[in-house]
Amino acid sequence: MSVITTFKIEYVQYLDAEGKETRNDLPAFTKDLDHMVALYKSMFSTRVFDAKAVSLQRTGKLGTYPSCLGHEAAHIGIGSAMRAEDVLAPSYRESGIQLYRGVQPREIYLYWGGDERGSDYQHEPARHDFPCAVPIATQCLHAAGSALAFKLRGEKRVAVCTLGDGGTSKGDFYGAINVAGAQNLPLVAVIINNQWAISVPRQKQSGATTLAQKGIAANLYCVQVDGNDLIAVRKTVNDALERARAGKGGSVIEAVTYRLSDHTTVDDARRYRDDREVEEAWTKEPMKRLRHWLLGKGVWDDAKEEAWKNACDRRMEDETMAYLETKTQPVTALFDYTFAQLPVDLARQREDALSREKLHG
Amino acid sequence: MSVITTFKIEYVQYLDAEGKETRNDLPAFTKDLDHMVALYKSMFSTRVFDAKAVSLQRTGKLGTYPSCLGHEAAHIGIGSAMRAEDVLAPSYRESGIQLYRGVQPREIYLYWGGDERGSDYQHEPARHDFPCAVPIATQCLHAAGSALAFKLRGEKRVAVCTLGDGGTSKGDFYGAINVAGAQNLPLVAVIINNQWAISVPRQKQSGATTLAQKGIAANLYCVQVDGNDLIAVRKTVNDALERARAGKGGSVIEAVTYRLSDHTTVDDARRYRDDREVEEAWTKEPMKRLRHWLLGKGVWDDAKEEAWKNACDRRMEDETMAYLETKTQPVTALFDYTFAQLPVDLARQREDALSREKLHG
Amino acid sequence: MAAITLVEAVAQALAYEMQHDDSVLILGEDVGINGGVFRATLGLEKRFGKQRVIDMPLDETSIAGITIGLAVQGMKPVCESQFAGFIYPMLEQISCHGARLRSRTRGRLTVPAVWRAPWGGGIHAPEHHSDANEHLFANIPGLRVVLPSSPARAYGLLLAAIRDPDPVIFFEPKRIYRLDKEEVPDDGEALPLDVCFILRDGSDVTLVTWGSQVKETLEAAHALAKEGIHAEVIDVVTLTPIDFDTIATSIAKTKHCVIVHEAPKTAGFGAEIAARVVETCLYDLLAPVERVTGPDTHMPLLRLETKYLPSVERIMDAARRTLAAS
Amino acid sequence: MAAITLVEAVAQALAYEMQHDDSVLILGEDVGINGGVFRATLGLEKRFGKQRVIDMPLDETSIAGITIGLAVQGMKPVCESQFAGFIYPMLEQISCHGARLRSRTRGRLTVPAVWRAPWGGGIHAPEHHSDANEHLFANIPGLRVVLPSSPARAYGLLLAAIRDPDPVIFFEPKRIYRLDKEEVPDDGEALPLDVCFILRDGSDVTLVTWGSQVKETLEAAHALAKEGIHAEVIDVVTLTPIDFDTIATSIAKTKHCVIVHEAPKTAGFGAEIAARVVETCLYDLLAPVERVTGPDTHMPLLRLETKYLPSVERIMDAARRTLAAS
Ligand SMILES: Cc1ncc(C[n+]2csc(CCOP(=O)(O)OP(=O)(O)O)c2C)c(N)n1
Ligand SMILES: Cc1ncc(C[n+]2csc(CCOP(=O)(O)OP(=O)(O)O)c2C)c(N)n1
Ligand SMILES: [Mg+2]
Ligand SMILES: [Mg+2]
Repeated sequence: MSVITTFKIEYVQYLDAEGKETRNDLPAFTKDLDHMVALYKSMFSTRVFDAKAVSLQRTGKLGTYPSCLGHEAAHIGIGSAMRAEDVLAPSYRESGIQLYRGVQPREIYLYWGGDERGSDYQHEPARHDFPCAVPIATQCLHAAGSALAFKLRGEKRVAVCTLGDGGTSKGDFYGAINVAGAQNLPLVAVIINNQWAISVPRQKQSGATTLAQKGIAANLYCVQVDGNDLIAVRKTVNDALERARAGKGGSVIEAVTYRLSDHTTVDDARRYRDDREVEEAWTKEPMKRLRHWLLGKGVWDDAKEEAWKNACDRRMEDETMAYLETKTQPVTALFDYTFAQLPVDLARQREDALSREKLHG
Repeated sequence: MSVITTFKIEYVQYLDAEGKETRNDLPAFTKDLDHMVALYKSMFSTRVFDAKAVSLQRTGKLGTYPSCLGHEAAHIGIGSAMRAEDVLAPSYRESGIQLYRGVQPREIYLYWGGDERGSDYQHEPARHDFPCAVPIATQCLHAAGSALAFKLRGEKRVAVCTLGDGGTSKGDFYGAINVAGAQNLPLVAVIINNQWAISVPRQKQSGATTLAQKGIAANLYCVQVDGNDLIAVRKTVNDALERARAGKGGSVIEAVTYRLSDHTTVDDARRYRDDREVEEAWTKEPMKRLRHWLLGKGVWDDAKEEAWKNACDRRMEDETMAYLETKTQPVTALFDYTFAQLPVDLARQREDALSREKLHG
Repeated sequence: MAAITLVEAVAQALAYEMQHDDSVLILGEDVGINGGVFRATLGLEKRFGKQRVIDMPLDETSIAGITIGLAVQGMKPVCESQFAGFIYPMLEQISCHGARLRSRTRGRLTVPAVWRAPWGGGIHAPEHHSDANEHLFANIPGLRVVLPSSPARAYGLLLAAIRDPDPVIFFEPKRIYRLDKEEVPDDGEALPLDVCFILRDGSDVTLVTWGSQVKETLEAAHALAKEGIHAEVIDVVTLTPIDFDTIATSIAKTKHCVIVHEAPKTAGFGAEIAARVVETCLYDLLAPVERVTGPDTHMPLLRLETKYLPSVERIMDAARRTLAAS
Repeated sequence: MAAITLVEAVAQALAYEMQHDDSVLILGEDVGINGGVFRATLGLEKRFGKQRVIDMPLDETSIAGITIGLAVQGMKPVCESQFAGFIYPMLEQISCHGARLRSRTRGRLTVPAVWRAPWGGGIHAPEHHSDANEHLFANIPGLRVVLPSSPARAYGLLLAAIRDPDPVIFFEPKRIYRLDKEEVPDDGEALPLDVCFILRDGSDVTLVTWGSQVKETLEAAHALAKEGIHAEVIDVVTLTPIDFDTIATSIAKTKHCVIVHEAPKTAGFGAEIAARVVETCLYDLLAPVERVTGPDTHMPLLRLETKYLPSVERIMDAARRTLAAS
């Protein structure tokens, strides 16, 4: 019996749950404390955005909404590591990354409020990103296809997809990393392992010790990272992006975090998971540790937090107003984006719908 | 950075290309030389069966046929390691395993000759096996589902699927091993890596150094084995079966071999692969090394080989006759196996077909 | 006996059959402790154990293929696709093996499995959750496609589907999951597959429908009656193999036919009904057949959802139009 | 100019478009050095390089999803499914994203992709290789389904499909891949999508068909002419969006209609044609519409294959029957 190949999975963390540095080689970007504050603010505004969405749903002003509470470090870590020219193919829960890339809160509200225009992102770089994908893991292949396009055209761009722990079970994820490995594509797949896929816990999804090791099947660069540690996520994704940009191929990053919320606003997680688990998870949540770290550095304080909170609240109020004032599309919108040009038969169906609308309203 | 988990892939070989033992711890079953001769004979008859199929196709008496030339050690290694009560879910190229488990040559000829009755295997244990699967890797999930049934019922049976190197790219394979890992199922997936998927070479399928390591994604027991070495395949599959039977979970075994033939009888491999590669592969083919080893043990000789060859030829002639004499099914056979009971509408279609048949023949 | 909803009737049928047949088991996403996102498997894990109600990893391809493996080994798996909009990855396994293994092996191996899926729109669900794609399965030989529209039919037909030795796609119209209640005795009595159900007798026009549109169609029939138009309402229920005789008999009487369904019009299953009408009932017909369906567009997000779905108004208009045309 | 076969016309169209549009690329299984198992991409890797003719790992789900990613990034991918019988794993990606991204993003992202697949039976291929499943795609909004039946139409329509800004499923009837040759100038002239082609004028009966059955239908029309029955033959070609006006005009003239296709009858695309006939042309019709199709069973292995496929005899019988009925 001879060993022909070996693998290892590493775990990356810089800040512990209390914001204490767990190693002394913090990445260079952490020296820029203004930037670190800006990142914290982005995490914060993501949380405010998210809470607003939940409350809109509770008051009947939004459809079902999947909260990203607890994902803030993963989101801003990914968002801030990416360059504008990169492309993002997110799943439905990754609003924070989208916001960081220029999707407007009103757009996300509009989408979950039931209007397709919410996916017609108006601002770059989000404008060239994929809309969030609901069919699990399908977005991974859109990222792989994008990565292939970049490689073929010699563009120094990277495609990033995010998916859940549940998503790692689906063939699309495996297919995407397999092609990325076979064709050396600039693809970075970030698994946001929040321990739950609706009611199914992480260990029922896979016997694998880590989800990062799934990338071994494709010979990608595989790392597990503390997904509640912004610095660790940002650094690891950054490394993966640089590898990809340099032509060194794709990565699978597992960001270990926790879904602090119900699955969506129509879910009640107490049906299937222990309150104590959630309490325990709150002690490790991502905002606190970064706040402590920034407090320690003397660049953040309660007054600043209060001011920023107010600013975020005001922003979300404005965004909410803008969303609520958006008139529903006319019935013709059912038809008008099906093809570039309306085929004859569909044009007749559109006419019918229009005249019924005039008749019955 | 801390390492949280490590993996290794081992390679198993006992006989080199010339039949020389490469290690001194040959498994116990090799002591039974009668048995070893029997296994060699099975490999031999598989090859005769296969050559006959190809020649039947060449003379217009069979449809497209995928030769298993070169797979004999893998086939008989797997077939002889399995117990009767285990279940096999093979791909289309694994006739040798099927023959070992009691499928009759006439049945396989009938199947490739275009008659569904060829999959209605008459003899146990094959009678409870799956028919060969043409849609790539789909059979892996049938094996996983069977393994789940065995586990739920507390039966000490193992489900074995075989697939090609190409098949390892398909989501069905990944899904099967993932579920097997998550649920600790008695599943043994044997990848028969013959280096080619039609015209696509192994390295275009995956960036993985070994295909065995794909099992790491599911935390299965993973081994690469010399697929031309009967002893190695038999031993490795045996170990995997015992693990599974003992409730220790599933395995991924990569048997490294070579497709010595064209992909099928309608393919011409010279279009896309180098003759030298094939010549080189012939030097490592599985029959020779086992014959040399048996010759060395003094239990085989040219006369025995000649006699066995003649016996095989006669058998295949008989089987061919039986196949060729099998009358085509009546037109009603189109309908009669669609449902357990013919629904009214379909019964009318059947009547129509029957009356047309009487009219026009 | 308390009246129960359609989704409760599904749960009741599952429980009955699991109680009476050890080989029945449930697998899917979130079917265990969570009881399914619609609670169709509520309480079953607790009652029958994790061995018989199995939460699967999130991969529809796997779930479909494993269902086939289980069925071949003599189990009677009831597999849930969480929404019909997520059933697509199951198609290769269902079409190539589930519906074909009996034929492929000349009856040696069979697949007594049921694939359940909450189906259709109308509950303001997120994107991709509202597909009505029964047509996808209706052209696959060897498969039954069943779509009940009342608690009693859901109960009786799910029992029939599980007991049937062949594979069944069992779509559940989730818009009416909790709409109406009726008393459904838990007596294990199956209802017949492969037959249409006449829900209302009438002499003037035959309204043919299935799934959640049964509701609007019955309402339309009721309202039409006030105008003196007597509509016969047929719930097709088992789309394939189809019982066209019942429809033909009705049309022989009414001479007029309107077909109602939620899926897009072109190549929806309504086309098959209309085709059979023109093949079989042409001389009975006094006016063109009408189809009231979703348009040939994607189900929109929730703000426009009701504009997409066939309405009582549209059904009534179509009925009046076909009567006026004769 | 030498006459070429249908499969050569496919290769010619691919080469033309790759030559004239840098964003066109090909991906699939064995499309590279092997030129595809039917040689539809023969010589293209050599001519345009491995960057534009890409052999993919063997996973249809991946290939379909990557095609979408490429298309969104501004490429014009032509994706091959090696056989229509292996296209099922592509369905989720095609239905949920390929056909929907334009609508999902209100036109921000589009998918100018073509999915090609050798389609149908009749070449004595192994199990699962002969599916005729065009109906699967015909009920999906936002998608074109095209099925050419001659070298010239294959060439012109494939060019049109690649240039079209929306996704197209392009099925190629492999039974007639090499059957007839015709001269097809390599002039880059596309043919129009979304229109039926009238292949033969006639006054007595309208024969509507597509794909390989065009051959038998034309032969039947020819033979019927000898009996004094003048059949009009319409090749639908683009199944969706359908050009029904051409069919309606013909039926207005002939008063009789026979629909011919290879797929199983129930919920096959012929149902849609028949449905439109009874919706639109009822008063023109003098006799029931007939469908000549495969039965509602699986395509058998090769020994019974010809018993499955619609024959010239059956088409003629149906035409005679519909005329006798009026
Ligand atoms: C193909 C598919 N199947 C099922 C669903 C229903 N569903 C929505 S979210 C979800 C769980 C996803 O879990 P995970 O991937 O861990 O992501 P998370 O929700 O935790 O972010 C399921 C099963 C879906 N959206 N798509
Ligand atoms: C789903 C599916 N896609 C495509 C094919 C066509 N096809 C048949 S064999 C083959 C290559 C398989 O290669 P591999 O898995 O290595 O098995 P081998 O033929 O070498 O035994 C392909 C692409 C198929 N049968 N099924
Ligand atoms: Mg999760
Ligand atoms: Mg191979």
